[in-house]
Amino acid sequence: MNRFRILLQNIKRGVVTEKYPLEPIRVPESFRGKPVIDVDKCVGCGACVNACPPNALTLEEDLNEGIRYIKLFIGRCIYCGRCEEVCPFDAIHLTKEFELATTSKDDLYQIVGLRMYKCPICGKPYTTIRLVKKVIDKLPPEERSLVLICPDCREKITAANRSFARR
Amino acid sequence: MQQFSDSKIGDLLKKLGVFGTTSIVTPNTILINNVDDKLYDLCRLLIEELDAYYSTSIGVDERPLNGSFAVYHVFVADKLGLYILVRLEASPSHPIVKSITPIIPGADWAEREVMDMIGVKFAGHPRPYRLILPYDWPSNIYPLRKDFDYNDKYPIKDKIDKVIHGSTEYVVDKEVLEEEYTAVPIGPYHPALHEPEYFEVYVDGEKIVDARYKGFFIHRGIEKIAETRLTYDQVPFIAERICGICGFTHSTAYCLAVENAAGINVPERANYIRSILLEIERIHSHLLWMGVAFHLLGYDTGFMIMWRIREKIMDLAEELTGNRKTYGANIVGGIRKRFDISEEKIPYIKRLLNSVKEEYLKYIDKIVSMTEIRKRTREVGILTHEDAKKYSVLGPHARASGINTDVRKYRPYAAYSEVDFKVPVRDEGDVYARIIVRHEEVLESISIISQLLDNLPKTPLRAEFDFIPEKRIGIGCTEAPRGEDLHFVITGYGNKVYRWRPRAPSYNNLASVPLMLRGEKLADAPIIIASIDPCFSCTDHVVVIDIKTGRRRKLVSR
Amino acid sequence: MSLIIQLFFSAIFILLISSIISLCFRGKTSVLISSILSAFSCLLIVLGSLLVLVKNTVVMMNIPLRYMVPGLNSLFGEFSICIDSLSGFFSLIIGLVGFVASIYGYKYMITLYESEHLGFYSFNYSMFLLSMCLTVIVSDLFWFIVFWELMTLSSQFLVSFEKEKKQAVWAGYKYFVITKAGAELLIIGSLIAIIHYSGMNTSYLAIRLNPYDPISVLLLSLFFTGLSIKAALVPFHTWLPDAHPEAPSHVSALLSGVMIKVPVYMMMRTFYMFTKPTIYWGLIIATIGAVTLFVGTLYALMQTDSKRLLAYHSVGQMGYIILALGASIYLFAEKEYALGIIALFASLYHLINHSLFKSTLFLTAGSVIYATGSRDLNKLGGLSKYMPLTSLSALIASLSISGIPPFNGFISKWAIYCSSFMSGGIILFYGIIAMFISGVTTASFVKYYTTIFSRPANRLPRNNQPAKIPISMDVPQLLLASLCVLFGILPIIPYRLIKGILIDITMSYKVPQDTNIINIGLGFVSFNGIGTNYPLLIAILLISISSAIYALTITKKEIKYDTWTCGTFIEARKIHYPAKSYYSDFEEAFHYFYNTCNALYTVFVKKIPAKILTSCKKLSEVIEEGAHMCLIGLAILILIIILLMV
Amino acid sequence: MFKLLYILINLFGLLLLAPILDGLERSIKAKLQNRRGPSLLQTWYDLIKLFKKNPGSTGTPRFLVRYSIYLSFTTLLIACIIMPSIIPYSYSFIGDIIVLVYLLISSKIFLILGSISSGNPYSLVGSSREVSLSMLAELIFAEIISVFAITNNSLLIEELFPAKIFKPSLICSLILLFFIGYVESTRLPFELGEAEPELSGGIILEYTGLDLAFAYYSVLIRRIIYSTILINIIIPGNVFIHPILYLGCLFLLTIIYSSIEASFGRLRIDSALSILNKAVLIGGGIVVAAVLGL
Repeated sequence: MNRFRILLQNIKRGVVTEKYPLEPIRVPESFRGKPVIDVDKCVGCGACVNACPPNALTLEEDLNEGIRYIKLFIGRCIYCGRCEEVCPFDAIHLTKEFELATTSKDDLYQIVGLRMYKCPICGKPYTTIRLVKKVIDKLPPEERSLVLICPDCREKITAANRSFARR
Repeated sequence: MQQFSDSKIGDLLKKLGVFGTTSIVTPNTILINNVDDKLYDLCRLLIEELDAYYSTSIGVDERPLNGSFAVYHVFVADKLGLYILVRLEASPSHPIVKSITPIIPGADWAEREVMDMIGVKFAGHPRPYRLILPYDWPSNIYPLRKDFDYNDKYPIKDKIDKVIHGSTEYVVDKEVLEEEYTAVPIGPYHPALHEPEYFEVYVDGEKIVDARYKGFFIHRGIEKIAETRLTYDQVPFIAERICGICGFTHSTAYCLAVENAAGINVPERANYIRSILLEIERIHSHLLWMGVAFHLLGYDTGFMIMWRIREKIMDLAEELTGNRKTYGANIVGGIRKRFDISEEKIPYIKRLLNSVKEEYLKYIDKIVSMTEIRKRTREVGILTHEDAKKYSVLGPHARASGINTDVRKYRPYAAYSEVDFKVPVRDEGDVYARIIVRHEEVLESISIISQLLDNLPKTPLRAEFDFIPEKRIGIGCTEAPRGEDLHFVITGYGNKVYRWRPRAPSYNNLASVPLMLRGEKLADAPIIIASIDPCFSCTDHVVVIDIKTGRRRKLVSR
Repeated sequence: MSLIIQLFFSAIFILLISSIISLCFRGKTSVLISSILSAFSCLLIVLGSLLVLVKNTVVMMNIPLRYMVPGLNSLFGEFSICIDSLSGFFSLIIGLVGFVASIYGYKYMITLYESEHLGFYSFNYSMFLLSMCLTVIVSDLFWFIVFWELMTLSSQFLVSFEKEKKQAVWAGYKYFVITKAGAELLIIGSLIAIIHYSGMNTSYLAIRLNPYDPISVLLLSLFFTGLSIKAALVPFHTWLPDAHPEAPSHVSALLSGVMIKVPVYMMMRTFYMFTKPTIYWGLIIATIGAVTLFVGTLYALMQTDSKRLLAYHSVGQMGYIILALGASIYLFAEKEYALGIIALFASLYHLINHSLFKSTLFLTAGSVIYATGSRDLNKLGGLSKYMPLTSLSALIASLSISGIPPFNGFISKWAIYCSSFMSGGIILFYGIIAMFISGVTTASFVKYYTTIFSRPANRLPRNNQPAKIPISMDVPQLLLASLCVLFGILPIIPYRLIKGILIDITMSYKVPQDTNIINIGLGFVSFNGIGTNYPLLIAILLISISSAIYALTITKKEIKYDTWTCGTFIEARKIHYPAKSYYSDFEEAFHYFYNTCNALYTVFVKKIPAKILTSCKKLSEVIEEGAHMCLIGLAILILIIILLMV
Repeated sequence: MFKLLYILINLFGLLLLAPILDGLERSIKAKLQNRRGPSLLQTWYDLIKLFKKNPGSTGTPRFLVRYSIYLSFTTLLIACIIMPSIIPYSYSFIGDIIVLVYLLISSKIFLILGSISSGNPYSLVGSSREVSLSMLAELIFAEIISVFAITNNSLLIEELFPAKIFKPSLICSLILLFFIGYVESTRLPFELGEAEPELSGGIILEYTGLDLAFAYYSVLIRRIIYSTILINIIIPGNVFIHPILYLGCLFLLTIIYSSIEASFGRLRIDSALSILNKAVLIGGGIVVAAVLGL
């Protein structure tokens, strides 16, 4: 008669399922939901892009316009939170949002466009203005001048310096 | 970690030195090189004298490193807590090595996989047919060779079934079975299987006369992607996605392999948290399996009850890791900061585990004692101890056949050496024994978690290390809910793995299914297949077939 | 001579002519002659017996044979014929099935048995029909036995017609030996009857037995045993499943559909006319009937050879007939006349039904052999595409024998249940067994029909394209199948045929005339206060509603697809479900039964006769040895004598 | 005229009720398994959805595969006409209780004929199981009918429904009827022909769309017919209280059925057959008792 005892226990227990789509559902504090980029804080350094395992975060640059785009495509996101972990400026966060179904693919994109800083020597944009600002703030004044030049030009300059020195 | 100076190991090295050059690659791994014609003697020695069992074989394209192909046979000496790698070399122009399948039937699949993926042929293999690659794959292209780019594409022939039925180039694994039996296809799409696999069961009325297995329907290029595109820190996230249930154990095994290779010492706290999450995963998996088993036995109330209890475990996982699956916590060197278990959570976890245990115990005995459940599980799908050894079956499946094996106990990783637990072993070898073994493991897991929570040490979460050295071999082994989960890693250049091969337990266990099906009733086929808790995605996903991740292909169409 | 006698005599004459003429030819001509002539004479028999049954008259005729031994009042000096409704009923069946089988047989024989001596077949075939017909219309035990033996002999030749086939010859031999033994019993019984009761008069009218007299009990038991051997009642059925499948299919139809009914005819005569119904005989007969239907049908369930399956079902269905007969005898003896009449009605009804559907089934099996050359249910399949008409008639006959409403088998079985369920006592249990066996029959014929005709085709044994069935083989089946339907939905037709017999028997027992016991109208049967059944209404409702639903669904587009095999490609050959796999679990559940029966079979049919044979051999050896000894002794004696003389 | 009205009420009442009862059963079962479960009308919604879809055809002969399902359905409709159900009036002219049982059995046989003709190995295994079960079920039915015949001395439906005297043997046979009705109505421990996880639908595997709807509907109607036979023997035949009592009893039976179904796992065919074999023996005992006048 064990089988009927199980039923009795079940009846005592009552209904446990939730009317989920009709009622909201509780999620814990530490829930890892949709990542959201804080546009104000993002400097476009691309640390998150490097860390992102599924390539949900990508970095694109429009050199003509001089804008760097950080694109987050939720369709590929695995909600691991590596981006949050590596972001030096606390600019990306996982939220508790998880109902992401949509009829339009565009809804799944978050795109941050950041104006880029042009190299004063070659005129090529190579990094974002925000990043430059942040870096400059942290660096001692004597090193600042090097940061303001694009890596290529910097290479040329240092190479020139070196050859100069060798001579 | 074991010590070099252990005299036993010294003796062992001497003993093995007869067969080839031995070296110790990591503290628990011995590599035997240059084994020529004494291979069979070596295998016999390993299996008979050292009581080791064959685990898997790995093919590596080592041409960029040393100009040859290599095949690694992994043997596990459970008693000594050692991995013994037997490395066979094959020349790049003429890649042939000796097959060990004639003496170790369990090596069948692994060797065929190497043949498919690396292109090393095995002389003396009894069934040198394709295992993984589809029949229309070009014959001279091997996806895991280094000269094969990950985004290369090859045209797939249109009329596939013609190739299957008419081709002599690729002999389909086809034994002549008497025409008088009916073939009942179980799979690829069958309500009892939750993933696409194919069992061809030959029946006489309801009685199963013979069964054949064909797998590897779903392939994602996980190994290839990891070797070409991902960095060390990104691989755990794809390793988790090998399996939908025991993902965490895969990422742990990967991390362990890399850590072993690089000699990184993981902080205590990270080890504890890894163990806690692994045990949560195990409880979850076993409860899920029990639900599925009761569903297959037609007892849906039991299914609902088990999943109801499992729901709490999922809540726990959500509370600890932020998601209902224990994904995302591992990283090489430890645990990510986000996944730390704070002091406030400990009472909650304990409370929840207690209530799970209470509720679980309230039901499970009553369900298992039901007559129809007993009748349909007792003396059904028996795998004898001898057969289990021969096929190197793993995990609860092996323990139900009387093999006392548990990675946690005999080759402790993470924090398992710090806790006290039992390894349930039963001798019946039937489906019932498998239920009971899993049942006892659930209880053990609950006790392990509470022990770990009691002495959670306060150390950092991630080890500090500079870089990972190149060309090192590492083996990471975890006890997944389904058995030993073995990851083999050769470290490479540029923050990338050179070769990574995960071997899921179902890979070994599945080969024993046709054996268990023989002589049973068709009605019991689903529960027998399910009784090994097969994870087809684990088995399949680890190999590269199709280049683009997630790309689907119909293997056989009409 | 009345018209009826003329019809019968001309039929007999034509059959005689046909057998003699066809013996002169060797090839197709003989078959043509015998088929046409037999079919024609069968038509005459049908006509004559219908006249008898409709008019409900008794036609008698005596032909004195005194001139054979001139000047002497010879012993069996009269060839007397008496066609009453019972004889008429059975000769109707003979005529009906004989007609159909003759038409069917022409094409069948000339195609499948080209290499054989067809003249020999034709001779025996006509002879067989002739002897059967004469067996049921003569009214003298002596002549009965003569024609009975002739029937056995001619049918034996038909069974072992394929001389090259060892199995056929063996089956014919077995058949002949066993039924001959039965005939010996009949002969002894007749002798007792002749000597003890009726002087030298063996006319049916003269035999009146007192059922409690020990000698008549002996006689009855000899008669019953002899008849039940021929009727293939368990435990004397072992010859039938071997013999019937080996004959050409239309001959199997005659054997199963008609010949094994002839002993039933004699049983009815014996137990209703020669003697009075007694409880113990009723019980014995009903018990044997129940055992027969149980064993025969359960064995039929296991068969995987189409004709063997049908042959075992003949055993089983004979059980139904005998059970109902026994029940009626029992109930008459118990003075439950109403139920007794129902049971008798059921017995006769089932008898004619059985000849209809079993003949149809044998003919369909024959068509399948014709088309594919195979009887193996494990290998056949999907033939409905190639032979739709055969498939249809097989379906109708299968449903009929399974007792699915509204086909004919259902009504007769229903009548059996009604009489047995209401009777109380032991017959009730037999009724329960009968209903169970009806389910088993259904299962068996689901197997028969689906393995041959439906399901996707397997690789056919002979070649991939089955031969086309000629019209002359399709029409006979359809004719019988339509009779199955007709007898099912209009039970009044068979009732009219049976009524005469019922009246005869009730008259002879002075049963209180209650005309309302069986109330049959157009398509409906009602046993007063016991049960009702309106097969016509069921048929109309069934066909009209289901067709209406089908018509409604026709507006929707039908999607054609192949059988689902779990999304993988698998050859049809591989998923072919052989007949032996059907119901294997049921057989497992009944393995006690099967094991016991098999053990009994080995002991009583294989071992004991073998032992008897070997002991006979030994005896003869001993005797021979004795003879040798005698010879030697004699020689020695002579030598001694000679020596002494010298 | 009234008689025709009664028949129509009975027929359409049963047709309407059958899916609702299934909905009730589903929701009770859900409650027993701690779920919320669907609404009462869910089965109706499912059926309507399926009725709207196109039928599919497969097997050899295709016609038989499809037509047999309609035949199966129609036989059940005729059975509904014969029986007294909501209104205690039966059109016994069509046939007596044996005819009723035969109609029920032949509906299954028609279904199986079609199902086997589809040629699917699962359908074949399912049909083989189903036939094996119904062979023994027929034996048990025969025993039950014979007990009815003995105790009521008639086979006519209007004489049997409701039963006049409740002898012990009759009550026992009613319990047996409850059991066999349960077995035959494809419910869980005995739901072997369909057996979703093993045979993925078994005998109804090859039906789709409209035809599947008919297959489902016939299962539901068969269930309600078995319940009706059982109920109508017990409850009195007064025209006014009968419908209320009938519905109440149906409700009660549904609760019993669903709680039994929720508490059993599926049997293997051999153990199912051995259980039925035991029931046959018990039935034999009941018949003996009935013959002895108990």
